Amino acid sequence: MKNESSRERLAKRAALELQDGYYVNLGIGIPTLVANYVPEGMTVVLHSENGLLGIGPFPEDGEVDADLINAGKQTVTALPGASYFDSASSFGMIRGGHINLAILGALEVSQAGDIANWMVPGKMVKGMGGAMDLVAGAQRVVVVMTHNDKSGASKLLPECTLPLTGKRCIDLIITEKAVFEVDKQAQELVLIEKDPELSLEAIQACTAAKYRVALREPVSA
Amino acid sequence: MKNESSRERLAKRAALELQDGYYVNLGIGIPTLVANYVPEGMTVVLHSENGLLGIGPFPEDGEVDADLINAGKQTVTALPGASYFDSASSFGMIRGGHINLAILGALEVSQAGDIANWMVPGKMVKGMGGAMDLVAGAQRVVVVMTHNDKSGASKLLPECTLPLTGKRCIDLIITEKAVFEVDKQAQELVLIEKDPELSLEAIQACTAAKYRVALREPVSA
Amino acid sequence: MKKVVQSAAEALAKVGLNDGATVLVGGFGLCGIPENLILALRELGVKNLTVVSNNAGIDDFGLGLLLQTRQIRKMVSSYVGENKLFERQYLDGELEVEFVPQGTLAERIRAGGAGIGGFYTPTGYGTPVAEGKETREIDGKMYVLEKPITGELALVKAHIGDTHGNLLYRKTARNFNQPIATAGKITIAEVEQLVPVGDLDPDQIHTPSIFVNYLLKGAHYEKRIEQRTTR
Amino acid sequence: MKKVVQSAAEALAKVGLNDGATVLVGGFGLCGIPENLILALRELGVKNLTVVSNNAGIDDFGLGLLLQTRQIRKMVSSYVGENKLFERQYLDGELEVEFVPQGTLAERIRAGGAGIGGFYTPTGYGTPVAEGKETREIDGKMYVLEKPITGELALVKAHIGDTHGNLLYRKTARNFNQPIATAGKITIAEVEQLVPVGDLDPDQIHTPSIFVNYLLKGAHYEKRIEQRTTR
Repeated sequence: MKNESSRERLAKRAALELQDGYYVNLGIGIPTLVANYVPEGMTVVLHSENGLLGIGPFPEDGEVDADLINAGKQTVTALPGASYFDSASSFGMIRGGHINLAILGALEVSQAGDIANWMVPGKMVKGMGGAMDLVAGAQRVVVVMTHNDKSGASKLLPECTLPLTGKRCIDLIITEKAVFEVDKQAQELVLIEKDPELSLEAIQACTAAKYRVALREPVSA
Repeated sequence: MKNESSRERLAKRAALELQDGYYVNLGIGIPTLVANYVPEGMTVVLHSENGLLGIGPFPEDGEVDADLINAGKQTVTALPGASYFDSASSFGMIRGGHINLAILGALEVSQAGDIANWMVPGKMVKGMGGAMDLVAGAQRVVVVMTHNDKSGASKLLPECTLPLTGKRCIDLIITEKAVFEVDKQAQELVLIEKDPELSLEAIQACTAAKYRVALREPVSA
Repeated sequence: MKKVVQSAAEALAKVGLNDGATVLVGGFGLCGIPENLILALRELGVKNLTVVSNNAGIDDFGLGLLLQTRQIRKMVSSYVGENKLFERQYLDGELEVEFVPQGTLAERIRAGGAGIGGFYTPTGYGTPVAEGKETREIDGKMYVLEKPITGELALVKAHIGDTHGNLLYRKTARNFNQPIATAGKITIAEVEQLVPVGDLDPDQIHTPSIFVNYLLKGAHYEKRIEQRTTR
Repeated sequence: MKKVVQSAAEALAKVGLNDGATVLVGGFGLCGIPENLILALRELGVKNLTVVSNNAGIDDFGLGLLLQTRQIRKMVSSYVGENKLFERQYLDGELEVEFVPQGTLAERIRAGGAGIGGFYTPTGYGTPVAEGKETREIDGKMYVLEKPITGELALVKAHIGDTHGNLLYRKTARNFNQPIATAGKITIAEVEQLVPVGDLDPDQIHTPSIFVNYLLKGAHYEKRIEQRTTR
């Protein structure tokens, strides 16, 4: 276990949020890796917002099809039971609350459940793509991100400082150090799991958002 | 010609409003008969708001299919080039202005182009069906109706007295006595054709709406 | 992921529908109606339903069967056609009716399924339909604000379904079934043919499986014709 | 009814597009873009275009080709990706950009094609996207009012078309093409295969012919892949 990369551990932990029969949208980056950890015997249907339900593995070399890509524009395959549809229908699924779970990355998350992940300070804005629709529409939104930015600053904040992607929409935050639920009523986070090698004080020292502690048995990831 | 029924003459006159390549919605009753008078060599695609483009003739006895009906719930057939779609898409076509021409009946039409055709006085209301969408959405709306009601009263009025189906939406009115264009700016009708056997005075006597006379060569119907 | 059930009754039992619920029912006239699910709803006996459906069936078939048993308190429809039972209950004040223009009805249901909070349509402006509703001018044209429709339960009928819940409709039996399948908190589909997952072409699916919670092969299809018309 | 033309250039010549026009272009990244029509637009040389398209192509393919020739004044997109030319023109102030959330973009285009005057979406509430727009609470949830998008011209790419203009898309190349086909004052479709009317199953048509004014078989398809990824 200790040899696993941090990315893989995060993906494994996020995969524990999956349930049989779920329709799930996975963002670019670590969230994409979650697909590798769907438990045996569980059926999870992956949604790609460019118009596909039932994403399969990447194609073999000879299988590559320019007409079959995911939302990250990578060539993919489709599983039995898949369907293709247009972009308006695809986002109808998202906005209409039909996607059970969306897992995506973030630059900042606030203790009220706000998220910022589309405008990187000092960089040219590329656009929000489908992120704003996903955070506003999915039944449950899980953020997977590093706990701190490159300078060591907390990405869990009392208020986001970057322009928002969505307001009061995040349900769970998974970092390499801890897992927090968002208590939207109280507008605070709830620390429910932590890396056993880190003390509560160590978590506190690197977390700017307000949170209460209600540790559960750490879910094995 | 003189042996034709009034219904047939009305349908023939309405058919002169068709153009090659038109997508057309025909209402129940006389408007349905217009389909019989599409000129040779002209392609007109008939739209049925329950989800069909390309209505064909009524089926032969052995061809009847419960899954293939028109908006009047009659069994029909579909022509080569037809397509089926759902009700939301069907009314997207209508409301989005993609139907070139709608031909329908009316109880009353006002000189400003208002139409009333869904609530019959003294009768149980059955509902408006798709009529309100058609008059609001089609590029051009043509009314085909008798000039007067059973009591002899004019159905062309300064203002409709019945609850409206649509406001300022009618472009042309065809009756057995005359044809009127609607000048929506001036909010008056323009008499452009009349039954050659009727004098202008006779038309005036049975027409309550305000109109000016600008007779064109009567289009042969 | 087990969506396939053995009967319409089993599907309804899983839902646990309460009296007073709003149920969306697909079909246009008698074309494409979920015959078996309507019968099961009758068997179940739930009362005071609000039923959203373009039409109300006929006296002895389709939704007319639920009028017979007085299970419907309110209909939301565009046209109720020739249904004597309907007329009597309506005139007696037993049955409430909300008439919605057909395109507005379809769009409200689509909006409900697609998470749209409301939309502006030109349909019905200046008519009784717009009374009490917000109207506004947009780019020189008048519009009426209409709200989305959703329901505790959506019942649809498709021609073919696969075991994941992907649906294909046939000809004009598609009609309201496709938008209604998206607008139920729970959606049950009945099909004439049930095929294994993977049998359907992914390019040709009308209702993706995400919208379908339960599906069943209908025990029997009468597919009655309202206006048999021949050449 | 003659919709079939021999080339993309002939189709554009029939439209008579002016400088400053708004053009809607289908595709997602390089997937399903109307390659031949984009090339013909470049040949035509019209300037100051507003282009509505989810993405902006890459430096040397897709809409990037129209950036090279500085024919685009404004892009309406959800994500512009890695396009250096785009970045330079944007930073130089030559190119205006309106970022629209992908789902809102798709819905605005659909609304444009379906005659909806505006709609309330939860997407973007409380974010920069909602700035200057009407917001309102509907049933306890906050929404933003968004307006429809239409254009003088819509350019789409389908897999198969029949001579009446019915279209079938293939796999994820459908994407924005389907809504965009409905939202042009004039819509031109290019297809990989052109078949006689009657060859397509009416149950399986993605874009009914009513939306298509002209169509052509594309002279050549490169179908470039942006992120070739294999197992």
